[in-house]
Amino acid sequence: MRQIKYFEAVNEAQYQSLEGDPSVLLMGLGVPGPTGIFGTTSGLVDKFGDNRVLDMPSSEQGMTGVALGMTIAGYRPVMIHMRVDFATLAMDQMVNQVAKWHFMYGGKMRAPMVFRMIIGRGWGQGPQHSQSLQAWFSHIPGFKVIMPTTAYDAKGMLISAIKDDAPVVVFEHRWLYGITGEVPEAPYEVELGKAAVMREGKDITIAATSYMALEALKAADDLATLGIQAEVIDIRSLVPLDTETIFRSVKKTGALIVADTGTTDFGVSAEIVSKVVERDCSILKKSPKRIGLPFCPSPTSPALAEDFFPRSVDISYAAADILGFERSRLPPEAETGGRWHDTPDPSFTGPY
Amino acid sequence: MRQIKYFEAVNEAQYQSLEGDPSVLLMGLGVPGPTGIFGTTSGLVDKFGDNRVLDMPSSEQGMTGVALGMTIAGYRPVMIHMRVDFATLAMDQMVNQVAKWHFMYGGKMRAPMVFRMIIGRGWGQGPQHSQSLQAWFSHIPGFKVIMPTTAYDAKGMLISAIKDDAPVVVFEHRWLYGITGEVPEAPYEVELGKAAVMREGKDITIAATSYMALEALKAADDLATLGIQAEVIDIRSLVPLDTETIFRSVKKTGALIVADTGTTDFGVSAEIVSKVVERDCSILKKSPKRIGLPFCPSPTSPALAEDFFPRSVDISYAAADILGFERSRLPPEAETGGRWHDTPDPSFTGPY
Amino acid sequence: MPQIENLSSPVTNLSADDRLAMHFSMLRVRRVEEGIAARYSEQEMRCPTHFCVGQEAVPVGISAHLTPYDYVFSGHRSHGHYLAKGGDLKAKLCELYGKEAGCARGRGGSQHLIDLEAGFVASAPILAGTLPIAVGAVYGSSKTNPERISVVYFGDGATEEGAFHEAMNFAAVKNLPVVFVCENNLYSVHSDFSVRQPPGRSIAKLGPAHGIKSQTADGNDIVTVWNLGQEAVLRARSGDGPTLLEFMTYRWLEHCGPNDDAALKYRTKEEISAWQSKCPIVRSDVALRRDGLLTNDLLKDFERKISEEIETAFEYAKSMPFPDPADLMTFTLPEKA
Amino acid sequence: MPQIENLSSPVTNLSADDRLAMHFSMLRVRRVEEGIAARYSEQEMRCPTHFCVGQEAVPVGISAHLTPYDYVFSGHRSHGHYLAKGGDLKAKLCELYGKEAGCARGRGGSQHLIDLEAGFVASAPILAGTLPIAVGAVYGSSKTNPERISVVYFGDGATEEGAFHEAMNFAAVKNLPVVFVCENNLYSVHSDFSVRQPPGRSIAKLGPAHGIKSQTADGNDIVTVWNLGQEAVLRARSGDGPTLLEFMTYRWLEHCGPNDDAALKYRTKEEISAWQSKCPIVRSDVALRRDGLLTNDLLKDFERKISEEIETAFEYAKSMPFPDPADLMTFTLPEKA
Ligand SMILES: Cc1ncc(C[n+]2csc(CCOP(=O)(O)OP(=O)(O)O)c2C)c(N)n1
Ligand SMILES: Cc1ncc(C[n+]2csc(CCOP(=O)(O)OP(=O)(O)O)c2C)c(N)n1
Ligand SMILES: [Mg+2]
Ligand SMILES: [Mg+2]
Repeated sequence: MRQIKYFEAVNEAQYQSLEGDPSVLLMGLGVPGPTGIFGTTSGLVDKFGDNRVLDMPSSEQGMTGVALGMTIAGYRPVMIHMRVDFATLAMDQMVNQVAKWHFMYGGKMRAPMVFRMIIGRGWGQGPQHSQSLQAWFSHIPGFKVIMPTTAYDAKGMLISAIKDDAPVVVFEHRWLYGITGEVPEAPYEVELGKAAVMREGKDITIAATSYMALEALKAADDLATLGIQAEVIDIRSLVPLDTETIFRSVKKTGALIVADTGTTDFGVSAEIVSKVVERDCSILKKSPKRIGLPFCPSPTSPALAEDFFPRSVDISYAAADILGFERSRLPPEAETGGRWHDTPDPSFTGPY
Repeated sequence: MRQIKYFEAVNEAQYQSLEGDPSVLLMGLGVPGPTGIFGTTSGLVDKFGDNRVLDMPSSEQGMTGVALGMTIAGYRPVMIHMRVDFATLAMDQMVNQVAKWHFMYGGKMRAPMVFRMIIGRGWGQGPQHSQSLQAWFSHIPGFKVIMPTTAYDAKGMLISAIKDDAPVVVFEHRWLYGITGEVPEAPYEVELGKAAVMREGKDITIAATSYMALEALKAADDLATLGIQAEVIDIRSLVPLDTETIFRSVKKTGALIVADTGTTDFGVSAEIVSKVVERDCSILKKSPKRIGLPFCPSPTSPALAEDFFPRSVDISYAAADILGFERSRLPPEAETGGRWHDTPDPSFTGPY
Repeated sequence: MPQIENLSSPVTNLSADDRLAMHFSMLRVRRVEEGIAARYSEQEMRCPTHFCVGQEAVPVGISAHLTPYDYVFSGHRSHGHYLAKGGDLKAKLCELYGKEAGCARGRGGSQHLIDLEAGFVASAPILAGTLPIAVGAVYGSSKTNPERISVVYFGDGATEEGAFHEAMNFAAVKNLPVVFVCENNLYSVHSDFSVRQPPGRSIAKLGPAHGIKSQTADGNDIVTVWNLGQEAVLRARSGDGPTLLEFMTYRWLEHCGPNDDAALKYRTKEEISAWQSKCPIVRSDVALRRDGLLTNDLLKDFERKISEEIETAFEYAKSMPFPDPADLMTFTLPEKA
Repeated sequence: MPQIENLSSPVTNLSADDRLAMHFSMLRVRRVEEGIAARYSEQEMRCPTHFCVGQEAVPVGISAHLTPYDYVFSGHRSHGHYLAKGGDLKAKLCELYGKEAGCARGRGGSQHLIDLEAGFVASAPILAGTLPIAVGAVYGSSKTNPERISVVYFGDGATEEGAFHEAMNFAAVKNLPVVFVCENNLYSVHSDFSVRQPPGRSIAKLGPAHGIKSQTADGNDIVTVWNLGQEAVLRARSGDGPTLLEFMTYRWLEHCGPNDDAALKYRTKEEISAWQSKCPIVRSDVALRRDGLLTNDLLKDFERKISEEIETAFEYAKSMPFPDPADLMTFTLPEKA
């Protein structure tokens, strides 16, 4: 099948959505601009015009309200934030209005909106430009929250999100944009709310979000060299959360690692651990572990960022600790070519 | 010892802080006004003047920045939001600036601020006026987050918070304001970061936040009629979280219920469950349960709010389910005098 | 009996019928508020309720220029805006009683009134929250329906929120048919204007900064409101962009709830009674009688009609069923349309 | 060689020494930026960096009126503001290199410069984020130190954030000694003014709405900047309240990073070179020579001093150690003071 990059898949999803439904439009700072939100919106303004692919003032709060207002006139806006950190300015509109819009008017209103939130890591983005706030939105009833990992899902889930009448918050990790996957040319939908088993295994379950799912696959490779078969689950959707798939896996393996791009404490992996143990804590033969950002703001210096953003080794070390073998038995971490791990792992080329 | 109400304890903490330290000031919409934020600021403007007890424009975002700016000039502002929902407008300043202020300038700056966030329930506050967003702040490194339950802690923890050089977010439940406790007259501090065992027991641990701790005590009473000894832990502080106290209790009881005032999903109880099982999941003899708000916005109609806000019966039912006895064996819920449970439980008078 | 300080401004192209209809509408808004107030202590309307007694002229004078097709948005103090735009009374009262037949099926209460058929699109209590929504709605609709306009009501306090400026800026960028209507009643809850806005501030000064035509005027004079409303609505309909109108008015009752609040002393008794003497309904009454349009009989007729409607509506609302508790989660996420 | 379109405006009470000092300061800011740009591709300064080449006159002309005691705040494009206020060059370069000796101990990078001794209090990239902070700082300090003022720099894009208005409103309510300095370089990243702000908008129109004295002027003419800066700073120091200054200027390089970006085509080559022909440093150079104040020798002397300082600073920064990874969590919560 055709292989394209994640950013191209996102672009195509929007292209086809704009083409297929005149009520769809994109908006955000720089959306029609020359760098096209990391290429994800490049060319769209030329095809669909600046009435449907629109730039906006840097008024995140107000423009979220404007986008919500447009739904009243029948539009389905996709609002794009270059960094989720900027969406903190729009929290009132998102949380008090958008998320509750359908409920608080007794079902008479709908907010068919999509928020594309870009998250990332590395290269000195620093404290105000590299948060990963999926836990916030997942905590607010009224949103769907998704984190596509593969190019295939990036396209299919975004098309589904745009068609969905609920407001859907999509988290896209910048480091996924350059990664390839098999993506059909025709439009297609991927159902929201289902996790995907990326790799089967019987010894330990690694459930992960977004870029961390690729780190998990790499960890699974490393574990396989020791004969350990890790099952890797791409969580894909936080709300609705596919507890069933994760639970079934843990029931089989008896061991669980949850890896997320955000801060661990009070983060999404806590919910996943809780959902599992609440249902039946006896299926866990070993204590579970969570991998995520440590409890400090994101440092800029590469020397500090190095230990701040977890990598596959952190996952395989956690597996070693859970399964009770020496970390030193794991293969050594590959050279990156550079001194730091603050650019995308060059071995993650895809296709995934 | 002297007994006063929770709101009086909050008032006294601020009075004594204003008196003891000229750099302390209070600000917020209506803070010096005639109703004094449910009485918690009444009279303070008369004593300390409107330069230290100040009203402000309804510019939550900007005024949070103003308050942060005042710390540069040596002040220790206490910002008060009548409802945490209004703080959503200030998320950028709180999360991007205040929480990271110390870290992102390499320790050169400090943000000794307190945010008093009022939460509540009942009486038709509805979707935009009854959220309980402690999970959000707890997820952001840089804040301390506390939820005092008793009048004693309301005073002592607020005094500690005001003296703390970290930004501290205090959640106060409106339904606690009228409840009495023993409160010394002299100023005193209660260390932040410690849970409190409110009632000892050996059969099940109920860890709860804020008003839910009182519901837990009532549930413990009901369970006691069946000879079940519940240990009730008032969590008090979410960041830092006193995992030790909770873990020790669960190790003893083997059973855990976490009850919180907020939405359960992706909420603070998930973190507490996870901290316990991550440390040693084998101590749980039964699957734990979480009690909190169901995953929908807060409805206004009393007929819907009735089942939305959990009460002690929900906790004791959960205990019945965990411990494996019939719910029907529990004593029936007491009459409230009214049709609905949307006003404070009249049996919760204190002293606690 | 309070003194009438100001009579109505000169009547221009306003017909006698329209003047009477507006009088009726103001009276109806007032009587509904009084009806709610009278029953509020029964504690069956269990939600925070912001009364608009004293402020009836603004919504009535503005709504006179609107069709059900036009969009109206409001905030927490929305009762008058809703009724004047033609919002259904029974559905509103059911909403206050938390009933399934409420305009928001009981989910929203007093602060979330809605009547899509009347073009009363949404109200919500977060200050300035509906301003950008009103702008966005008409930005969307103006692409295909240039004749539709959007009106959004808000208080003086709401203008302190940055979102107010963000909404005005975007309305100006796109030159949208929006009328921003500020009811400046001098207070935000109990806080005086002076602790919130700079000396000499008129809200109407904030519009021109964004290139928006703006005016401040007596909001207790129905004819003044009607005149300015006409101009602003015409400007919007003819594609000449947004307007900001500031109407000076006064809230008679407490910020939230049905009672007098003179005891709180954040405003003087003198101030309250001075403003009560500028009652928009009394002033309209006097002017209509002066012009020979209103008689005691006609007024009695108005009152009777209104009171019958209100009684019936309350009986209806009280009799209707509550939402089914089993439906608690129902509208969290929408079903497929 | 670009044409010089505008010469400097008439020199008022500005001394020859001050003019030369400002020329030196602009040159220094420019050369430091060039020094960073020249080394940026080594990929050792691993953080997003917003260059201010072309915009040097504003910070230099404003800082001339400030003492280290005054507060200065900035946003993402802060390099010039930092250096002109007296921020330490070595500490800045260490910060860009992520070193422990950085002004923010490497935690912040280019977007979080700070030098408390110089009174450069804080910079941070969230648009308009530091505006209310600047207001609050001087609100606090003015209670005891009425002579201290606060200056905050921001771009045209930042004025679209509601927080800009919230900050201005409060500064006006309290009549605070704040100078709001907008560097209007016509773009927000690659977005043209017209998609963001209404036609005919001058940022300087936004101040008077809040009762704030405002002016717009040529931001590439150091003397103009100095003159307006003097007036605004004097107003602040004498208790006459805030000022909003809008300076028209232009960013020569790409939004973020050290390169030319004509290839992106969001602005024309003609526009870029027209603005380059208004280079603030060349204009100052011409005017100083015209007035017999600058000679080739003196300039050579300036350049030599600057280049020595820069070379030493880069060597220093490169040689200094990184933060200890064990200190990752250190500043999350403060130790007891
Ligand atoms: C963002 C936000 N902050 C605070 C409140 C609390 N609040 C409710 S009504 C109100 C007063 C608003 O005053 P104004 O806008 O003048 O309207 P009025 O009540 O006078 O009609 C306030 C502060 C709120 N609803 N939303
Ligand atoms: C709240 C917020 N939204 C978006 C951004 C992304 N951003 C960084 S710089 C910038 C351009 C700002 O333009 P302007 O204020 O004119 O400053 P300039 O870069 O032109 O100096 C934008 C949009 C941000 N930093 N903060
Ligand atoms: Mg008001
Ligand atoms: Mg700019």
